Amino acid sequence: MDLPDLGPLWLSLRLAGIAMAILLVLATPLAWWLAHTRSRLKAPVEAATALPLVMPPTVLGFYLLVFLSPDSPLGAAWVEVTGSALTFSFTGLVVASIVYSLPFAVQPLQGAFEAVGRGPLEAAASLRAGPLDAFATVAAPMAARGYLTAAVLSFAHTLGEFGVVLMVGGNIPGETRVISIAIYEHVETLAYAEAHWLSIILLVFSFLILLAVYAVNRRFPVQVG
Amino acid sequence: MDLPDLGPLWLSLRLAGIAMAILLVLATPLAWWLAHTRSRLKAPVEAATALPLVMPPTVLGFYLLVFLSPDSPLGAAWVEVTGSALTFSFTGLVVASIVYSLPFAVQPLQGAFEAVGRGPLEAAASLRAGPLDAFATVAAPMAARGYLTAAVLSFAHTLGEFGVVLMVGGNIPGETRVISIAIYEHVETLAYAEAHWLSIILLVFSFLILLAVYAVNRRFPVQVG
Amino acid sequence: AEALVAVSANFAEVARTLKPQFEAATDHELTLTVGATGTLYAQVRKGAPYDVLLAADQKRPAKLEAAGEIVPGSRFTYAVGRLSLWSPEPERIGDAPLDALTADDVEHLAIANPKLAPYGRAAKRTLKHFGLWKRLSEKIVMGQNVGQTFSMVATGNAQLGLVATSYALNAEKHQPASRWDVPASAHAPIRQDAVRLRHGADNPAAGAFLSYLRSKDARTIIRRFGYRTGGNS
Amino acid sequence: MGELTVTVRRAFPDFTLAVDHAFALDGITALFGPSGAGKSTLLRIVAGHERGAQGRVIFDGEAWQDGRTHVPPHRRGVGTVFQDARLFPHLNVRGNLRYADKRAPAGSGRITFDGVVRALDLGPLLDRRPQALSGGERQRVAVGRTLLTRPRLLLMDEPLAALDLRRKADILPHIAALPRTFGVPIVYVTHAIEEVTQLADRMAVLAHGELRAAGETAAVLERRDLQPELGHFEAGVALTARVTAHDADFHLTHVRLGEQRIQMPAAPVPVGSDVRLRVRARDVALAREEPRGISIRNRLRGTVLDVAEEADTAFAEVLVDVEGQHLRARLTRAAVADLDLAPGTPVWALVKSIAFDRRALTAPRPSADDG
Amino acid sequence: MGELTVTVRRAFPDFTLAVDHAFALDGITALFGPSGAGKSTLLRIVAGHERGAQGRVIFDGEAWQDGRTHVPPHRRGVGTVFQDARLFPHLNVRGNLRYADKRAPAGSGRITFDGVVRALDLGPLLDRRPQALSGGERQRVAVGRTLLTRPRLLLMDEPLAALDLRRKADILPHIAALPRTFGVPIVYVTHAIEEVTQLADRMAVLAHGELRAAGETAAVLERRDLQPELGHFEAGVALTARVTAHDADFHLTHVRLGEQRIQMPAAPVPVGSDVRLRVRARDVALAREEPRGISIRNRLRGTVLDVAEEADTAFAEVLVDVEGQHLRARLTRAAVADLDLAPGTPVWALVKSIAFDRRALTAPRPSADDG
Ligand SMILES: Nc1ncnc2c1ncn2[C@@H]1O[C@H](COP(=O)(O)OP(=O)(O)OP(=O)(O)O)[C@@H](O)[C@H]1O
Ligand SMILES: Nc1ncnc2c1ncn2[C@@H]1O[C@H](COP(=O)(O)OP(=O)(O)OP(=O)(O)O)[C@@H](O)[C@H]1O
Ligand code: MOO
Ligand SMILES: [Mg+2]
Ligand SMILES: [Mg+2]
Repeated sequence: MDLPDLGPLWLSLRLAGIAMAILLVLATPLAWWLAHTRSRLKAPVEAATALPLVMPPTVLGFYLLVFLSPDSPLGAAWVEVTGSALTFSFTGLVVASIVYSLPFAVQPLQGAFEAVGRGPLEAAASLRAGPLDAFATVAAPMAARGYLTAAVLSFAHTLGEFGVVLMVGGNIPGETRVISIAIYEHVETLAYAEAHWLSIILLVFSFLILLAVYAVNRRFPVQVG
Repeated sequence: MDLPDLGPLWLSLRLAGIAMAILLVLATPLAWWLAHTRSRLKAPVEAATALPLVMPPTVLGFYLLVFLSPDSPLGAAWVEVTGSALTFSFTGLVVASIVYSLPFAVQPLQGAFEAVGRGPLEAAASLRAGPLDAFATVAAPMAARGYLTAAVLSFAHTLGEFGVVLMVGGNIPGETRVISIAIYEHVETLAYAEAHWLSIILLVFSFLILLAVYAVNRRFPVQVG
Repeated sequence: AEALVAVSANFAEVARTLKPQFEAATDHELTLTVGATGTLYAQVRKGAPYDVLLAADQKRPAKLEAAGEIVPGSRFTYAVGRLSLWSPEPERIGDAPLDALTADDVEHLAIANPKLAPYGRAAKRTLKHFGLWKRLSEKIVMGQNVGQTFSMVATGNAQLGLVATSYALNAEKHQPASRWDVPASAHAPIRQDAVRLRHGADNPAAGAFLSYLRSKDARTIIRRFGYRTGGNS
Repeated sequence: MGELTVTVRRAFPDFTLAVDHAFALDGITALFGPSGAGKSTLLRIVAGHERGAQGRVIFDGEAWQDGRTHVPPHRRGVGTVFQDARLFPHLNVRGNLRYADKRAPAGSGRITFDGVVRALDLGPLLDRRPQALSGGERQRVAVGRTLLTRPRLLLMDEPLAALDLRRKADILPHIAALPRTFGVPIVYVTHAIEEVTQLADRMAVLAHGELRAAGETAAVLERRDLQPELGHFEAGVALTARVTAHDADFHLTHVRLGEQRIQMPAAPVPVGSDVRLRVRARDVALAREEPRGISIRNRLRGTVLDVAEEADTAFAEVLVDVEGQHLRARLTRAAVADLDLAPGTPVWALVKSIAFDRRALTAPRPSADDG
Repeated sequence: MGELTVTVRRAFPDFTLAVDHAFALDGITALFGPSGAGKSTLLRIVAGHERGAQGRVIFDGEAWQDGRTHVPPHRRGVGTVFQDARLFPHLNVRGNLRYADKRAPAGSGRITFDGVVRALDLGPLLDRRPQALSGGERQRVAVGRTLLTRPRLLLMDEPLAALDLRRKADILPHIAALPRTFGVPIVYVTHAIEEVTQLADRMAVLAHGELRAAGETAAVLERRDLQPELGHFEAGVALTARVTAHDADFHLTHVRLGEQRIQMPAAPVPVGSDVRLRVRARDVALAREEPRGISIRNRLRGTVLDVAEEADTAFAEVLVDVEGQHLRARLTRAAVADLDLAPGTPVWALVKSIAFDRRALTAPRPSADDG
């Protein structure tokens, strides 16, 4: 048999990489706030943060389709600003991926920030580090394990998920046809050989990426406590 | 319209609850080992643990179907022992859910165990607590935040996932037709009103559960470090 | 007795309508389980306890037959699907449907995935038939099955869709829309086959339901949902 | 020099700290008090870490906290050595030191990375992770790290508790030198009275969340009403004397207290300048006649001012006027009876020269009292 | 009593601990040494926490570690008070104490929860979380927690470093009483020589990962070759004397050293029994003739054995034979010259009675030496 088309794999990796990067950036202030706030809103926000998870992906996709469509206020505003629609575009996939992987980024980070505690931040402040400085140079490195977990979970989940992606993306080759959809197609059309091939490639590839990440992490461990 | 049938909701909650409980139990020794080992196998095992995530759920479900079916060695052995097949049964769903939610349980626990470190365990040993005792009375409570994250992520993910469940379970009312499948089916068959209703019920319900969990967690906080 | 009937998603609504009729007419009961035909097929191959399969195509029932998974001779076409060009905008599809297809303000045209869904294959054929496949391929977005495809249009993300007529009719009960039924000549007929699976070989309810499907009453209902039925395609 | 005005309250469920005082931040101020007195809490308020504290903190006229304002800790220029060292676990020792060094204001003088490393003997530790340090090593790194921030005010919370005497002796002079060399005032928390006497120009005594006393170290140490807080062992006085000569042979410095002479271990103080000497009550013996042929070389003529017997103990404290200054002697009550000591009795106070600690040497300053 | 045989090596990149010694675990053994000497590491090996250590650890004939065997820490019955208190943050103080109490072997005698709470004054802290404790309070709780495990061997890693003198004085007697009351030997890490002299029956001196000396405290403290390790300040000797009488009026106890008499603050020791008295070299003065009319009441006749002048300092140490026992006096070299002291010179040694610390009182035991 022919080697399968690897375009969808690259697309998936790009999607997962971009979504992960944005997620880590977005989740950081939210997780930070959750870790340190004493507000009454904490528990509700924590609960809400986990909600994207409980929706079946396709259904979440459906609702995203509704909320991101050019007919909706949000979608219309996006069209207004950028000239193109969010749905059926790579950008739309990124947005959708961020929504459904958010809990995977927020929760481990929150746990890690809580484990770091206030002591090291007070120490940093006493060494003239402002809050942002202290965050970047003390809290974040000490929460490295949390970042690793958040990155791995959100990357892998974005790579694997396809319910949402399918719905919001519309399976356009080169734009929104990611590898999970391609494998799914093969399975559904009984092209098991191709499905196996793509699955193996995906698995091996993912394994190697993860292995590299963990191996690097092991060589530069951050032990806290 | 009629109130939707809530059977799938209860089934989902049961599934998510059972899967979560088993996952926490299974993930604990694995996460523990990963947190404390110096073996060369650590990075590969860590990477492998994340792999169920990168497979598209339906595809993962397909492979699980293959491996759990009575034709397979594993499935055959199961039939041998229990008299009934793993596939298309609630038990099968539990097994499948455990496989695909494993990373959500292992990773936060590992992070939490690493944050606890060796100090408190040495202290416990010096107070005559054996390893299991020390684990249960010191490491686990100090890793409470990790358990919370693991529980929430694996519970919510089991609640929401349907690709795997659909494949392995087959959407049989009362047995494997969980709420995510029910909603999915409503969306697919254009029964949007029912889909909305079920979604809202699921969301509200999940939100309340999570809120309760987080609120309790807030009242009995465990601060580490 | 009770039969477990696996129904491809496009036919779910019809099956739900048929179920009470059948149960009233016999003393059997049905349990419906809905899924994509490919999923249902894979499950049957792995021992799913289904008695009857109502597929969305002929290919998979035939494969099951070849694999010896069905009661020999039980395969027959229970419905022939039809395709419609559909838009939730009442004015969009007027008297010149091909002009509507090529209108500049159509950014996306939704079809089912031709590889997966018979309705998708039919949609592709139709576009080719009218010589629009190349021209429109940039605008095409694909759902994995008819349901998803329809959602894309219904939510306004795609302006037009080539969807199962059954879905269009169903939706029009709730919202205004415009529709053009694609002539049968534009694509090969979408024959949907039913089979009695080996699991249902000894289940009288399975046999009874398959017989009922061929009944005049059933065929009337099936046609009401926008399908043609056996022979009169 | 600087002044730190603190008018604060911090209430915990079982403990309230309430301090209202203007500390003259001049040299080293020891914050002394028993465990749980509120010393760490007071430091945290000054540094800006204790958000729940009410009141005002004014440093050199600059409002760090009052009603509306709360200058964030990193803008106060306060360096804190925490009671638990709080090294950054993700950086090695060098990284921890550089962390402070990089953020210090430019051109802040003679505290250099290399200088600090040398002074605290951190060289062999530079590449280690904090987790691989012993308790005392950790504390030394913490001190070095804080010095490298070149703070305007240095808060040290028992920085030497984990160190052995020798290390302490090595480090104390460096700390003692900071205020003078770099103009950095220090507030130094300790429960070791030796450290107070060796280091502090001023001291404040905290107990049960309240300030019991504050002022020049000598003045505070002389107060008998503080003995419950200060303990008997180190009670004593400080005398001011003038350097008259150095004896290179015997490594002695001669000083003059009024008309009387004292010898002490050599100290690098110019002839003619005034020094402060600390004499612990337990190192003073009294005699009715001048002893001869005895190794105790410092014999000061004086008059008993007061005799205080301590009930239910073997001891008594005798206050002696020597050339207008006061000396305290801690004796057995049996000795008091024996020698028939009473106010007005002329006595010789015998002080082993070794009792003069060279670190008690501090140039006396104008007595702008802050008590 | 017990014996702890340790033949271990633990190599870190920049540091190697190598100890080969049989410690006679009798009463309290102080493990003394400068910061970074390896004290904590040695304790960790004994407790079983240092997996990387090679060698053998035998306690009372029981192999805790050797080649194949490694008895896990929780089975050794070793209670450790860690240098950092390591309280469990998820339990309040009561929970921390109960944790130990529950796991202690049944019927292990008179250490009770309430007794420990009372002795360490933990009552007011019971409902607090460790995070809400001061540094010293934390350490007190850690001591109490470890006591409640009723260990067979108690390892204490600078347990009192964070405590003030008074607290120390409150707690020390309780610690001192443990070995006798409950038969628990203690290894007590400290860098404070006062704690050694007040507590320890035996001591071991560790420096640079090696054992420099070990044996009875008095014998080790007397060794001049250890002065670099021990410091001058606390150098001294221990004398054995017999109690002859108590003086209730003056709160004194009279003891006899050979034919000579000494007075010291009252101590609850029966007349006729032998006691050990610690005399610091810095508290001893010498005279050529017996002084009269002086408050120093303890005047011991003796003969100079040796005079050691310390180069480049003001000081000299003089060793004096008193009734066959040795006393050391730290004087200025000027005084040595003045009094013309040399081996053979008859002298009076003057010791302020206050210098006898009541905690130095320990019943002398058969001199089964472990040095
Ligand atoms: N967060 C808190 N919640 C409740 N009580 C607290 C808290 N922090 C400190 N305390 C209490 O306040 C008192 C003073 O604590 P602080 O740490 O200031 O004492 P300290 O003088 O530094 O003692 P130490 O010498 O033992 O370090 C203590 O009794 C302590 O238990
Ligand atoms: N995990 C480790 N890796 C490398 N070096 C270590 C490690 N643990 C301890 N050391 C080094 O071993 C030496 C002895 O450490 P240890 O903690 O036993 O000293 P200590 O005598 O207890 O000192 P302190 O009085 O300061 O607590 C120190 O120089 C320390 O830096
Ligand atoms: O098999 Mo379907 O009808 O395309 O979901
Ligand atoms: Mg403190
Ligand atoms: Mg140590």
